[in-house]
Amino acid sequence: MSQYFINIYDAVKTMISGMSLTLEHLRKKKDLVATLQYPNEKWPQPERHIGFDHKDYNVIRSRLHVDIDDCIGCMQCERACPVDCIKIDTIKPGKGIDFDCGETSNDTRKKMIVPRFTIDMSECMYCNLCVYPCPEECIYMVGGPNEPKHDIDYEYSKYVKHDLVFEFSNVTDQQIVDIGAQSYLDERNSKIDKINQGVNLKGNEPQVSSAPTPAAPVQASDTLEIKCLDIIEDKMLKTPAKKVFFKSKRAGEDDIIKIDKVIAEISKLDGYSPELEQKLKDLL
Amino acid sequence: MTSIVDSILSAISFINIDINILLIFAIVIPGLVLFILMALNVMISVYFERKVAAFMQDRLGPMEVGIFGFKGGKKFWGGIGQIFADTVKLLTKEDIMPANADKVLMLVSPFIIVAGALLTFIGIPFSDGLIVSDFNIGILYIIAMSSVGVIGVILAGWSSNNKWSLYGAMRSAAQIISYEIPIGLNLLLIVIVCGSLQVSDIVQWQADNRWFIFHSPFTFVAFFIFFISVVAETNRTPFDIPEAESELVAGWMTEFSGFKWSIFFMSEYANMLIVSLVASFVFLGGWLSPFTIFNVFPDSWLILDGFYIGIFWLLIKAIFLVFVMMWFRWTFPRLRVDQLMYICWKVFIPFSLANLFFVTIWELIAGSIS
Amino acid sequence: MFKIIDKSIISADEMVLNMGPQHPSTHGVLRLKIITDGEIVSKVEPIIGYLHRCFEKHCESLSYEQIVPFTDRCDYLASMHMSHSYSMAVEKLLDLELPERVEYIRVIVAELQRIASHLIAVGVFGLDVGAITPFTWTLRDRERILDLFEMLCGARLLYNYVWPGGVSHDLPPKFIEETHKFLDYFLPQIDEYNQILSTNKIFIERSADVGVLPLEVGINYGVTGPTLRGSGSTFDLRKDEPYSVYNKFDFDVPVGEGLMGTVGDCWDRYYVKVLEMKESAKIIRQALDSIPKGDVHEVLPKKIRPPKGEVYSRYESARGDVGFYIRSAGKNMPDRLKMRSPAYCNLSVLNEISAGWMMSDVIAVLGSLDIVLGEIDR
Amino acid sequence: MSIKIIDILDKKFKDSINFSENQNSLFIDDPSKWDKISKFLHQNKDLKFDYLMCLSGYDLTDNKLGVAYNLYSTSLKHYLEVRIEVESEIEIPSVANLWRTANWHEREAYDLLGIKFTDHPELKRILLPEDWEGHPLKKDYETPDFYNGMPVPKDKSYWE
Repeated sequence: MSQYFINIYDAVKTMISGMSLTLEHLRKKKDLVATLQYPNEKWPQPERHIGFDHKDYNVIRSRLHVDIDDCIGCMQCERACPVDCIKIDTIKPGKGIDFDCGETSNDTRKKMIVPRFTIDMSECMYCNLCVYPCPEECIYMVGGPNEPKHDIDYEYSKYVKHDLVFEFSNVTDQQIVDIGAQSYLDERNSKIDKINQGVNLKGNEPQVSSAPTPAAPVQASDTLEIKCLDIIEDKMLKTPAKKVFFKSKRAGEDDIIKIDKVIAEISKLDGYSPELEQKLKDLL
Repeated sequence: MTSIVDSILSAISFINIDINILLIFAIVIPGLVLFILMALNVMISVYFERKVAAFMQDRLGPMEVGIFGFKGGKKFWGGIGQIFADTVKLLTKEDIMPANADKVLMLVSPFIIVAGALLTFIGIPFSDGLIVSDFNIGILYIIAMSSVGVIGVILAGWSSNNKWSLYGAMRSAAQIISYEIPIGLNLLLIVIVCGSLQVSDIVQWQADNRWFIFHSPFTFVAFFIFFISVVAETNRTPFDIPEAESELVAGWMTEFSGFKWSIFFMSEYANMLIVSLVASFVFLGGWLSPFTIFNVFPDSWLILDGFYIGIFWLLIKAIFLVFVMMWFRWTFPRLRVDQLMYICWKVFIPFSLANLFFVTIWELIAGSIS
Repeated sequence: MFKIIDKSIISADEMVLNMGPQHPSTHGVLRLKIITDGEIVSKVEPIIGYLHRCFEKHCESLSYEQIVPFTDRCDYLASMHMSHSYSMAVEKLLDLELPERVEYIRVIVAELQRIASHLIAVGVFGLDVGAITPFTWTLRDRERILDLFEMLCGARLLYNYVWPGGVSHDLPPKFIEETHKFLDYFLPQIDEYNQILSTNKIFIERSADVGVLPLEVGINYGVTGPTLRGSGSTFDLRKDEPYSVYNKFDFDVPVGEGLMGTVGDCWDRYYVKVLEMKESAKIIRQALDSIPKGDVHEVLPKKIRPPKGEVYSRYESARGDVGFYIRSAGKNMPDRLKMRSPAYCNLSVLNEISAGWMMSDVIAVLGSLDIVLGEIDR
Repeated sequence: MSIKIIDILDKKFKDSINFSENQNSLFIDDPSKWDKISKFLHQNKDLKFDYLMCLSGYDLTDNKLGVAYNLYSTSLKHYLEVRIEVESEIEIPSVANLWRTANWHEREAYDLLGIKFTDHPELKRILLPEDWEGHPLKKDYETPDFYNGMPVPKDKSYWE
């Protein structure tokens, strides 16, 4: 029987002590609130007294960045990556071709060019393992101690997953041609074509038996396919044209603007003729 | 004693039509007002609860949604626009009905619960005379109506065709029916002392003598038993086993969504307000100001009492009790179902019965002394 | 006289209740097939594998360095312990002697991680029995440890910090004083947890005497860590077979004493974790005060290519005895890597100790076992 | 492993066991004897291996599978590693009744490597789905192209 009353007494006592604690937290809310209101207060701001400056950090794992001018294409980082999110292509100058690949900031002569250096940040697991083997220290996580090299990049959220693939290479098509690797360029373009076709695949749509809609010129039309550029016979013109076209298609621009851009691009090159321009305009 | 129905009836009696049609008007108008009151109550209470919880947990709570570009910063009203955002969200959400559910019962059950809450409001005063209908059996009516909701809960749990829901409904039924008893016993104690079931009589008794909570040691204990029992009856933590989110997902509300779910929410918070109002006018002096606690001051001092300021006093008391309920919720763990029954049957009911016995003796002695 | 003629009329059927994989308190994607008779549970069958990520298969095609980030992802609440235990296995295979400073740093981060992991365990157990406020408080304090780790290696949850042969970075300049500051702040908080949760009568009623795990049953099932120590065993690898530099520190091994009920109940398993946080703080303070100077990359192997052989190494993680069984074929990738995960064994005892209790108790027992599904399913 | 354990075991099971060169593990030649040896290891008062730390299966290629048992005594604090290496068709006696840890570990070894244990209470898959084909940790395992009609993503060409 006494246990019965002790239990009731215990319950009342501990309940009151617990409630007094929560009330204290309610009362002292100004000092105790620990929330960091993220989009308004970002990490290095002094409001949040976590006690240390971001210069004190060893490293901040925010986003991988490559100083591509320093990259010698040794592929060490690609090999170190456990999830294969780094993709590097390199081209060595062919025999007998005199091509200057440039120098890094450490005065190392580059032996090859890097036409592709993509990092898929949607797959990256921020393990930092690619950073250590780099002989030129050109791949690193941005921010923190690397702040002088590159600002911290908190949120690089994108609407499409593919936009998280960051391309660092700055090698132009002309350079690839100069180095004597036309075949690489062709292969790449055919791949882009393939992807582009894949993007436009709609699956097995049910057959609609109604009459085809009249091809009225619509203001915001997006009907042209990259295949239509096949009317350009000259390869030297076709490649840059397709590139511009593809870029413009990504941006979701009108057909008219697409064709205008293509014309503007190829009119600078040799082999351009007014007939070709007329042909392109006829596409619309 | 007047009530709202009487006043409205006398106010519109100049229209020369049948008294029965006028009566319909006189009943519908307070009904609408009460419904709006319930809706307002849930909007404000949810915000209040979220903020109280946040500050107790060292968080800030809703902060982003302001009104008209006004944001209070890290203040209590920091995200006051959340009230409207929540309402719009709840009312426009998709209403999902499980394929194998009993569709009719599932549709009906939220409205039975909300009807129970609305019906209880008829007997609840907001100030002296501000009551829809002042029955002579007011307290009995409140006890009866507050358990209508359990029918809706069982229907909701059964019709969802979900094991978790059924568990929740069965637990809820057992819990509400059990806790009716200590609630009834403690209200009976008050009725014995003041000799009336009518709400206005109970408050008038307190105005003449003293608040019931300080009337005798036994009524003091009775208040706490009553309050904890009503917390249990409204399914709030630490007695929230019917909807225990870590065990039963959401209990009997698991399969409900959108508007139906917001109706549940509305009735839950309405019940909280109802029980707080009942506790205030039965034990805490209703619409009387704090000067009347022991009734020692002469009548000329009681300038803080009156019809309009009475609303304020009653609501202050009720809101404080609602806050205490929230305070419970954000402090305590949840009880197990057998412990819940233990507390009811082995602690509260013996104590209430003992209370009932001693208070009658107390009254006999006090009556013979005076 | 009344007499029940046919008993089958009133006897209730048993019901199969499917808890999870999507359920608020199964700590991840665990599925429990519960056979109940009303509220009383007669059998619990855990069904695992919903988070299986082929860790062991992956390891057979990754080099030894590349495995470290994957071990982090096994027990994501105690990543430092996982990479530390894996590194110890590889070092045993390579026969490496580590610099003193590396061992001290490893001990410091491991004990900080133990506090962080136990904070989650304590808070989540409160959440499982219905107390929400202690959970947010423990998360608030864990956040400070994560801040320290972020300062150390840049990552907040999955660190890739402890490597075979060393650690990735030396301590940053202000780390030692910040850690001291954190401990000064943290120790009074434990009293607050005790005040709001451990000594609360409702909490005691919910957890004391519930799900009692007898010591022999625990050992037979391979239960380790705080879960076994709650049953009264002093089995702790840090004391029994001190690896790293644990033999240099003075600390106690808290065991369950049945303060509120029987030895080995949920409350004991919970309270051992609370006490262990204090002991970890003690170890950290000693290590911070006596940390020697040195180079942390001194013996870091350039390329890990261990000789042929096999090794089994053990480690006391926040959840128990982590074992790594590695067979090397002399290549730069392991031939076979098996992780003995503590929570895997701890979970297998669930049916034994929760059968016969109520539905709510199954949740409490599951919470007190402190499982991490990432580690169970691997 | 101490000399003492070797002595005790050598005396009792001379014919059916041998030790590896550096004497850190015990090989059992005849798996059918494992039943008896395990009981002896568990119950002998000088050995008292009451705690099975780990049970790992491994593939030796050439149609041979192995199981390594890492035993520990919590009271006497000594270790023993026992290994059984058999042709993949031969079944190994289960120890799930002695050390109940072995229940799930043996299921895992069966699941991932296809090692069969006799007298196991319920030998079925534990980590993989019930209808998965093959045992992934075998060296000759090839990932199937489809599982229940869904393509198994082997490389990125499926989505890139």
